[in-house]
Amino acid sequence: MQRYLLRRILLALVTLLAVSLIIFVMSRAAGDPRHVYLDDYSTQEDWDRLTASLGLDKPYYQQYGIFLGSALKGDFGESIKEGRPSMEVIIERLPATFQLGLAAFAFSVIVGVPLGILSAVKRGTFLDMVGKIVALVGQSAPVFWLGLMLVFLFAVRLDWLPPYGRQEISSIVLPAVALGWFYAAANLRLLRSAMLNVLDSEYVKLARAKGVSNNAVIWKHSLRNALIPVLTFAGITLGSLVTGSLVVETVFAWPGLGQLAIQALAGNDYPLLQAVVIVFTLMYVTAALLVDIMYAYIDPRIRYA
Amino acid sequence: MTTLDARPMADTTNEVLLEAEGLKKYFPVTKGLLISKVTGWIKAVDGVSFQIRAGETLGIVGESGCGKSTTAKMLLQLEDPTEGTIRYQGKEIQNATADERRAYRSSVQAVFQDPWSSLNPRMRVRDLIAEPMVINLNLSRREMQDRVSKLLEDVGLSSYHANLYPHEFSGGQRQRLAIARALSVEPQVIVLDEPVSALDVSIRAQIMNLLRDLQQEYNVSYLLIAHHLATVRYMCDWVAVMYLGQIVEFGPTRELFDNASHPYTKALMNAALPSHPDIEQEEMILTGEVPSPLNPPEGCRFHPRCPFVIDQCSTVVPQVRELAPGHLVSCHLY
Amino acid sequence: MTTNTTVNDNPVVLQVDGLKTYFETRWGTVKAVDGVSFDLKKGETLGIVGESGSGKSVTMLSLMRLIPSPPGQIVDGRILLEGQDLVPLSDKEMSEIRGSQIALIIQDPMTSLNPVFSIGNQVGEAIKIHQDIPKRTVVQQVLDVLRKVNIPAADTRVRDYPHQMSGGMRQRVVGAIGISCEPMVLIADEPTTSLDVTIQAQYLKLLKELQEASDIALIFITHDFGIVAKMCDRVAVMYAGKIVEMGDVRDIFNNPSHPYTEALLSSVPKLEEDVERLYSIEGQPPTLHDLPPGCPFAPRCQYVMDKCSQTYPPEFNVTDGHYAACWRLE
Amino acid sequence: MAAEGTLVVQPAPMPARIARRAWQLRRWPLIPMFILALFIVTGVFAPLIAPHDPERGGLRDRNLPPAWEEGGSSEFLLGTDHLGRDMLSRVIFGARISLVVAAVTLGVGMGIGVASGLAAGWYGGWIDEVLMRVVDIKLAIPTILLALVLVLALGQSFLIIVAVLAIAVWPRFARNVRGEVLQLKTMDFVALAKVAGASTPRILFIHIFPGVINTLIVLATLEVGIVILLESTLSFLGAGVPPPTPAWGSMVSDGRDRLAVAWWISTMPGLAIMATVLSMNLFGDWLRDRLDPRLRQLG
Repeated sequence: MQRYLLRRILLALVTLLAVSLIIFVMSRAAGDPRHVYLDDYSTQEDWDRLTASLGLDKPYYQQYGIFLGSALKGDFGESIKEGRPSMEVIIERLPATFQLGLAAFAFSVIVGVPLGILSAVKRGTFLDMVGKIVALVGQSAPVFWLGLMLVFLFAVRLDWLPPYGRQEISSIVLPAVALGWFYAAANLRLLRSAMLNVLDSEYVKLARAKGVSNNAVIWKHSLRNALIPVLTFAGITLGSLVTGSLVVETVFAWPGLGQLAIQALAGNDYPLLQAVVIVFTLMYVTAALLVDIMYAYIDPRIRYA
Repeated sequence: MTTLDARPMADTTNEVLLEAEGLKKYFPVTKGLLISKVTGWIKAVDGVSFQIRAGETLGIVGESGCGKSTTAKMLLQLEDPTEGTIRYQGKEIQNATADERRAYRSSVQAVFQDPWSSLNPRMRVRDLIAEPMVINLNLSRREMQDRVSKLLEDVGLSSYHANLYPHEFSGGQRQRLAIARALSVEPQVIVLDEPVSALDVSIRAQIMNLLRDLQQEYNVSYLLIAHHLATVRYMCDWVAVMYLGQIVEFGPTRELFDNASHPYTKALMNAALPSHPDIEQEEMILTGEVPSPLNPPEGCRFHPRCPFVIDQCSTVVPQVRELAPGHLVSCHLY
Repeated sequence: MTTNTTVNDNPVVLQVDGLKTYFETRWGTVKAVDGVSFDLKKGETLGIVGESGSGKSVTMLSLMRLIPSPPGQIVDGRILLEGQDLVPLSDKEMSEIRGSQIALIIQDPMTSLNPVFSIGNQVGEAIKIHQDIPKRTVVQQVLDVLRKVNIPAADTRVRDYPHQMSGGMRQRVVGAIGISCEPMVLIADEPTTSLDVTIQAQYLKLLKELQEASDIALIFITHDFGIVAKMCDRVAVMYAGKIVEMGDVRDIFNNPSHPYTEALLSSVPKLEEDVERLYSIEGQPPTLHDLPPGCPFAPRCQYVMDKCSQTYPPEFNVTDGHYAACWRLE
Repeated sequence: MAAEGTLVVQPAPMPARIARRAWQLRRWPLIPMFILALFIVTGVFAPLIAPHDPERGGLRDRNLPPAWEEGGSSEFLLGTDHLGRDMLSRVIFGARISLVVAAVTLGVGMGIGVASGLAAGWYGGWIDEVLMRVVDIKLAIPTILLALVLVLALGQSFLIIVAVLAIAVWPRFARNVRGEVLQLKTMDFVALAKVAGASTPRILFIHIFPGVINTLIVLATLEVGIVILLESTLSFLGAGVPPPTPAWGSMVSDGRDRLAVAWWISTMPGLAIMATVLSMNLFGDWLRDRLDPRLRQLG
């Protein structure tokens, strides 16, 4: 167990390091950062000062070292547009993104998990059909379009919910559903097939032979086993939850990190963009690590490995 | 070398085809987070010597984990021995030339236990059977087809089966296909790794009889790996009993079954199921399970489970005794 | 070997009468079990022998009422456990009987235990369901039953998970689950096929001891006549969904009266003596959809007569309690 | 017997096999296949089919509703957008972009994925370790963000889009092929091929690769859907194939602020995306069940 976790943590660090390297290379490949700060009216003196302060006169590996060093301290330089440290801007935006992520996650679990189980248990019935439709729509409809359609229906036509922004509590409903639907669909499909496999297993047969009731077979013996592949999936696709938040926050003008990233991109605000990418990666890596720990909790074969 | 050397000194005049001497296979046990390091060795096979002679069948019996399948894999060059030599017609194969190696490849073939996994489901029977010939022999299409037809008939199928795919056959029929494939390059030795244990009872006799008939017809030698003693008795001329990577008893089949001497062999025989309810079996049930080959017991490896254990068993490796011509046993009791 | 004179006088605990279990598949109706009848006395061991597809495992699942439905269904027959018919019972009523009065030991020790629960949890489950006793007593009973199946250091191993145990140990745990509520009938479905010989011998001895200790009626499902010879009092031989021969073990071994039984017995190599040549049954076991009329063994039978391929033979008595379904006995 | 308890599957007699074939025919997913065919045909023959020029419109015809709505005209079946361009023609031409991007991306991504998956699975060791780490790292960076950054850094062009999307899809191919190879590697027929003296290339191409093809086909159909979704997301965010080429995603974006007045501008191209991806998924599911139900958890 300890070795398993240690290995996971090490791998997470390797991932972060690699991502930082990629960001560094890309930021250099994107063009001379001095052009971003200086305009045609700046003097040679300005150039030299900036060159020195950005460390551009040093060899690349040293530049990377400096970049990494300040990144570790949370220092990604000043946002060009906002004129203050990028980290500060990000921290302001974090709560909104967390809120949306959690709400979407909750939606995906509340819809996906029970429907997944029921579609497996009541295979071929009306419930299974409903599950199938939810899954197919979630997998096939583009998130941004789904968002717009929700707005059209519930904000424009019915006027039940606000179409965008983050003023009222009810503002979160539409973006959370738009973002969560895809994961609800994925959870549902995976859980359904995993449940079908488990229900077909020898140990479920033996449990029934012991006289375990149908409900206990489903909720106790099967679900825990069926969650293992679902968790594996969660581990490898958390990245796309972040991706989704980029799009959803744009559609709903939700003032979170995703929207910030798009703004940074549009405004060529490199220091800010770097910081956002690193924070996203950090979020992903942490979430994946949490999933790994959950994994060990659910599956004793890992806990005692 | 104190391990039992199962190479018959006795009365056979048949030519020695394949010989293993002091074969060992150790698998590393690794530990480490990102970069692994070796912390121990699993001694799967630990000093095994035997011979396979022309037209004869040698059986290796033992329970799972005794190293019998690893031994077979080394003969088939699927695993490299950690130590020891394999000689084919007197020549060491480890440092043979490419040509000699190729000759060895086509002289030693194999049939495995699971007829569902040993035939590539995406190849037609014709191509499956011909594959060893395509690789090793230089035959025309026509010759190849004729041989496939003959092989199919030899194993009790018909030439029209050549166009089908493996999934269209039952387990027994698939095992026949596997045998036909092994025979296609007219090998001298076929390694049979549990060839009937995955089959239905009524099919087993078919396959065993077929193997015996083909041995006559093709004058091929068999190395039979099995856990079922009665099968070994029916099929083999010589039998070696393995325990924890070593041969503990060896002899001509009849002699060995009638006068089983090593306590482990005796225990195996007593544990085997009787063929009639009136057969009284000695009550000799081993306690415990096979110890890990990672740290095999000192002295005689069987001593922790042996009902006849004496003091020296736990410290001294037993000497090998010849009880009858060709009947060798490695035990302190003799 | 058991002497069956004592068993003979025991009361019947299980009576199966004309059991038919069919499966609806896309190829048509598969008559996996097609009219099986037998009875079982207290303390008796009955062997049900057959090859894959003979219907022996489906018989076992039918007795437990564990047939996956759809596609399977018990279409006819009665299963009387101490006089109570199990076939019409509801799922809920049946789950009270399963595990407490009729229990099961299944084949593969590697897949038959739930990987995410501890051994103690899994053994205690049946006890908790069927007996209304305090938690402390459950723990005590779990330990008792684990000791009964000879698990060394039971008090520490209860906390282990299945993957931490060897195949032999797991199979003992499965056995412990089977006997945990002292059932009247225990069905063992090939419980030793995946075990090594020496471990198999340990396990068979254990089963025998457990049975004798509490007079359980045992049904042994197997493909191996060796197990029958070692363990059983009576034996039923199944072929293509039907019992083709049934009788006392010695009668069957000494005087096999159905050609299939005879062929099976003479196709097995013997450990005790040299066999010149094994009898080999040609052909394959039949597939169960569109079976031909008449005796399903006819195409492989060495004594086949015209009649065989037309009408299925009735049961002919050979001796008292020994019958076979073959026209040769007419 | 391993299959004890299940019914033995033996070669079915001829009539039964024919019956089975017929049974399978009846279960062909006709509607999804029709939609896919429509998608491909319109993509290829867009200029012949489209009733109007997709990039030109008249100011007089702005925001016309679809034909069945009040005020709609039969000239513009699906209505017109804010610049008076025919929605139907634009949707038809949009299929073209999606089709080309999906095909090229998939080709490239699959090629890289298969090659690396084969190498990782077969050779194992450090090749495997490195490859799987690269896959992990790729997963840690949000695809869309990576794509946006790349597009920004390297400029908006068809080639860049394809490259970015190929980067997004190859890991899944690599991972699945690797898994499959690991399993195939342990099969006895591979060992027997070695015993027969087969060379490594022979084993890889004759014994291993054909075993992976089913997985690849199924995975490809599922990935096409994902590529189309990604491409449309990029163009929705304004980083797709550069305008005025009509791409479905950017068309949805065009209608964003006009939902109240002209809902069809966003709805129609979105429906096209959904219908295409949905059909791909249904078709993929069907293929998987037909080729190998074992692959159910593919992803």
